[in-house]
Amino acid sequence: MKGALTPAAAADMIPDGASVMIGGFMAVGSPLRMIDALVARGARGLTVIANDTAMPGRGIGRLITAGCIARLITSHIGLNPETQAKMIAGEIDVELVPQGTLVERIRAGGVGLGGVLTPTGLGTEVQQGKQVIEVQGKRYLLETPLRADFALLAAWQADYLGNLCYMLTAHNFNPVMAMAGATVIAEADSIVPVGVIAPDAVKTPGVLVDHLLLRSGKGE
Amino acid sequence: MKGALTPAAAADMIPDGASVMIGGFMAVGSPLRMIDALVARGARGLTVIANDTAMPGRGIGRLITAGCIARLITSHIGLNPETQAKMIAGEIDVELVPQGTLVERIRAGGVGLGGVLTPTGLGTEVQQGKQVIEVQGKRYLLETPLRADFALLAAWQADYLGNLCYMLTAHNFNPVMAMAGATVIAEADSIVPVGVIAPDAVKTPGVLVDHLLLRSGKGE
Amino acid sequence: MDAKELIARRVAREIRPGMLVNLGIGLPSLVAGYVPASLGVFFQAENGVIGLGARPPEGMEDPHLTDAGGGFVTAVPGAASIDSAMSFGLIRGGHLDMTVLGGLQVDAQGRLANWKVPGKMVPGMGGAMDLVTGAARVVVAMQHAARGQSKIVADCDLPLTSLRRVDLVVTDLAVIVPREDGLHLIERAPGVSVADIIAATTAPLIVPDDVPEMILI
Amino acid sequence: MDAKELIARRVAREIRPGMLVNLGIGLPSLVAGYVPASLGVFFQAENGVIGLGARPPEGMEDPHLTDAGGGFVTAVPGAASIDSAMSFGLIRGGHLDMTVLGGLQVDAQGRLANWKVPGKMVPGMGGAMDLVTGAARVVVAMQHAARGQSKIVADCDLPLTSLRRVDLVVTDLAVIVPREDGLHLIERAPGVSVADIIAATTAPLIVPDDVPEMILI
Repeated sequence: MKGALTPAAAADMIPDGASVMIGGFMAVGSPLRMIDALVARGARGLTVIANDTAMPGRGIGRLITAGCIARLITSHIGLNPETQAKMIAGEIDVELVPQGTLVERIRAGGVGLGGVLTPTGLGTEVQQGKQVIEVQGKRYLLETPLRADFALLAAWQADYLGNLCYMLTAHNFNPVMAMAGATVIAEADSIVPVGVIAPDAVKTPGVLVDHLLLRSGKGE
Repeated sequence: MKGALTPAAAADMIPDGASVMIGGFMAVGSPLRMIDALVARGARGLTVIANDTAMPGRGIGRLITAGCIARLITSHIGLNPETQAKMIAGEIDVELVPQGTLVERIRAGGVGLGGVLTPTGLGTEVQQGKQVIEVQGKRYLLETPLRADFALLAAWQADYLGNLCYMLTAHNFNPVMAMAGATVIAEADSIVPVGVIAPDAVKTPGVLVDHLLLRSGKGE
Repeated sequence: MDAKELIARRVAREIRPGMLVNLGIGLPSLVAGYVPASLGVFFQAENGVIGLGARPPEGMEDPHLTDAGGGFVTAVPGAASIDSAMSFGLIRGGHLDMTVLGGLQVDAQGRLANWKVPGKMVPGMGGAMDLVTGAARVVVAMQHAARGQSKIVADCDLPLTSLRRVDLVVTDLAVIVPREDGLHLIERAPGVSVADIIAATTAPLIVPDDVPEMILI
Repeated sequence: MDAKELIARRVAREIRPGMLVNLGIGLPSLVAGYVPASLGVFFQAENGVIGLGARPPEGMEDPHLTDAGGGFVTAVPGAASIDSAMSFGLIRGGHLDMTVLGGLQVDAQGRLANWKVPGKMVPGMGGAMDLVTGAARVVVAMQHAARGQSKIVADCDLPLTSLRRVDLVVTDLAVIVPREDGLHLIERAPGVSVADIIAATTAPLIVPDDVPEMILI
C-alpha cells in the first residue's frame, strides 16, 4: 500500500483514455465515490471493463450518462437503456462477453495465464474470430486474458496495509480485479488498524492494493 | 450434504484403483483420519493427486509406506525418500507437475475449463508431449484439467450442510479440490450447527461436499 | 391464475430435494415462491450467494445483499457468499443441478436464443451462456408466444445462447421435452387442447396419443 | 561467519522496503533473519501465508501455521491466509517482487537447474518453476561449488527449471549478474580474489577492472 487518497486525487491519477476495471454487479460492490470523482473530473475516452453498467444514475451508469466511456467490455447492459442507445448510435464500442468468461479472462490476466479454454459460447456469435482448441476430444473457445491500467474496487472493510474484506453479494468481480490492474485503488466502508482483520478473513491481500480512498468525509 | 460417516465407512466407499485427490501441504491441512482409515482398510492401486507426500509416517507418507498408491500426480517428493525409492524401483508411477500448474489443473477440472495455458515449464522437461499454444505473441504450455473420483479434504470448521472454513496455511489445495472430486468427503476439526458460520467466512460452500466425517470419537 | 403464475408453479414441480438451483431474473425468479422450504433446496444468485432467501421486510434491506436483478433479498441459515469466479466455477463446472431461464426462442433442436434481438434489443448474455452450457439441467420458462408470434420455432432466427439442447420448456400452453428426434409435447395447460398448442407453435411437435393436463404445485 | 550466513547476509541487501518476497526452503530461508523489521517487507510462504513471521516460542506452535518446509512459523500483524490457487496466482501473475531460491547449477545464459539429478535425486520442482517464471526478480543463493565441482557452468547438464534468465546469483565466493552477453562478476566475498573465483568457476565470467568486496548487512 502506497497511501490513502481523496477521491479527487485518485481520479486525477487516471488519465483520459486509460483502461479501468470497475468492481460491482448492478452497482452493488461498485466504488461509488471513485465513480463520482471520475464524473466530476470529466474523464474521457475510458475503456471500462465491468460486469454491467447498472442503471442510469446508478454506479457505472453515471459514467455512461456523463460520456466518460469510449469502450466497454461487459456481460450485460439490459437494465441500462442509455448504454444500449449509445452502443447502437456508435458512441460507445461495446464488447459483450459471457459473464463466466469475463471473470475468467480477468483472472487469467491477473494470475499470469495465457488465456481461458471455455465451452461457453461455442457455436454462437461469441465464437467469431476466436481460436477453437481441442483438448481430450472436447472443443473449447480460446479467450484472451484481460488486464487494465487501473482496477477500482469497493470493499466492506480494509486495513491500512490494503487488506480487503467483502460482504455478501458485494464480492462479485472485486477479488479477481484486484489481481489484474496495474494500479489498484480500493474504497472501503470502513478502514481499521493493521492487525484487526484476522488472516483467514482477508479476501484480497494488501500486497495487491496500491491505494485506499481516505474514509468518507476525510480530506474531501 | 448426504450424511456424516465414520472414517472406516468413508474408506469403504473408496474402491481399490480409484483416483483420489488429497488436500494438504506437508501433511498440514491433510485429512489424517481418512488417510489412516485407508491404510487400515488396506486400499490398493490408488491414483493419488496431491501437492506432496509429506514424510514417512506423516500424512500421505503413510499411504506410501503402506503400499496403497500405484500412481501419483504431485509437485514435490523431496522430503519423502520412500516415495523417491519406490518411484525409482518402478513401484509407483510418478508424474511431477509444477505446483502452480497442479493447482490450476485441478481448478480447471473443477470449474469446467478445458485446460490451463501457463508459461511455467516452457522449454523444460515438463514440456515433453504437450501442445504449445501461442496467444498474443507469447507461448504457453497447454496443461490438461484434472478431476478425480474422490476428493478428501481437511477443514478447520464445518457445519452440517458441509460448509467449510480453513485455517491459516491449512487452506492450500483443499478449496480447489472441493470442486474437482466426483464425491467429496471432508473431515473437520469441529462441526457446528447450521447458521453458526457467517456466509462471508465460508470458503467451500456445502453444496460441493457430499459427506463429512463424524466428529472424532463419535461412532469409531 | 395468470400465465406467469401458471408457468412458475409448473416449473416448481421439477425441483427435487437438496438441489442447487439458479433462477434467472424476471419470470423464472417467481418459481422460488412455489418451492416448499421442506425440500432443502438452495438457490444460487450468480452475483454471489448460495442460499438466497425471500425479500426482506420493509426497512430491513441490506445494500450488500441483492439478487442478480439487483433486488433486495435475504440469506437462509447456512448460506455462503461467493465471488463471481466461484459462482461461475460452480455453474460451468457442472455443480449446479438446475437453471431456469427465460427465452426469446427455442427451436426444433431444443436450442435456446435469449440474449439479443439484432438491431433492436441487445441486453447482453450476462450469465445465460454459462448457465445453459454448464448446468446439469436447463429449464426454459417463457410465454408460448410474443405479439402473436410463436416463440417455439423450427430454427432460431435470433442469435443462439448455446448449442446445447435444453432439457425442458414450460410455457403458458404446454410442457415440451426436446430430444434428439425433436420436440415432444408431454403436457398441456389446463383448458388448452393439443390442437390449440399445435396451432400456436411453428416448430413441428411430436405428439403422443395421450397428453395429460399439467399438474401444478 | 560460515558460508551460508555470508550468502544470506549478502542476499538480504537486495531486499527493498515494502517488497513481497518468497524465500525457498533451506539456505534461502535464512535471509529473513537479516532483513530489518523496519523495511516493512512481507514474506510469502507459497503454502499459504503472506506475512510469515519468525519461529514461535517453544510450546506456542500452531499445527495450522507452517512454512513451505513444514516448519512452525508465526504471522505478523496484517498477515493474510491464502490458498494454493491464490498463492501461485500471485507468483505467476507477477505480483511477487522477489524470490530467493537454492540452485544445483546456473549456466552461462543465467539459466537455473534446481529440481532434479536424473537417476539420483528427484525431489520434484515444487513451486520452483512457477517462482522462476513469474517473480519480478529471481535471486539464486547457493554455494559456489559442490563436492569440488563448480555449480556455475557453461551449460547446465541437469534439467532446467526455466528458460528465464535469473537476475542475480549470490554464492560464498561471488556475486554474479547474468546478462544477455554472459555472467558479470560484480562482487567478491571478503578475502577472496578474482583469480580464486575464476579458478572455481567453469563458466566464462565477464570481469570488470574493479571487483569490490561484498558489503554485508
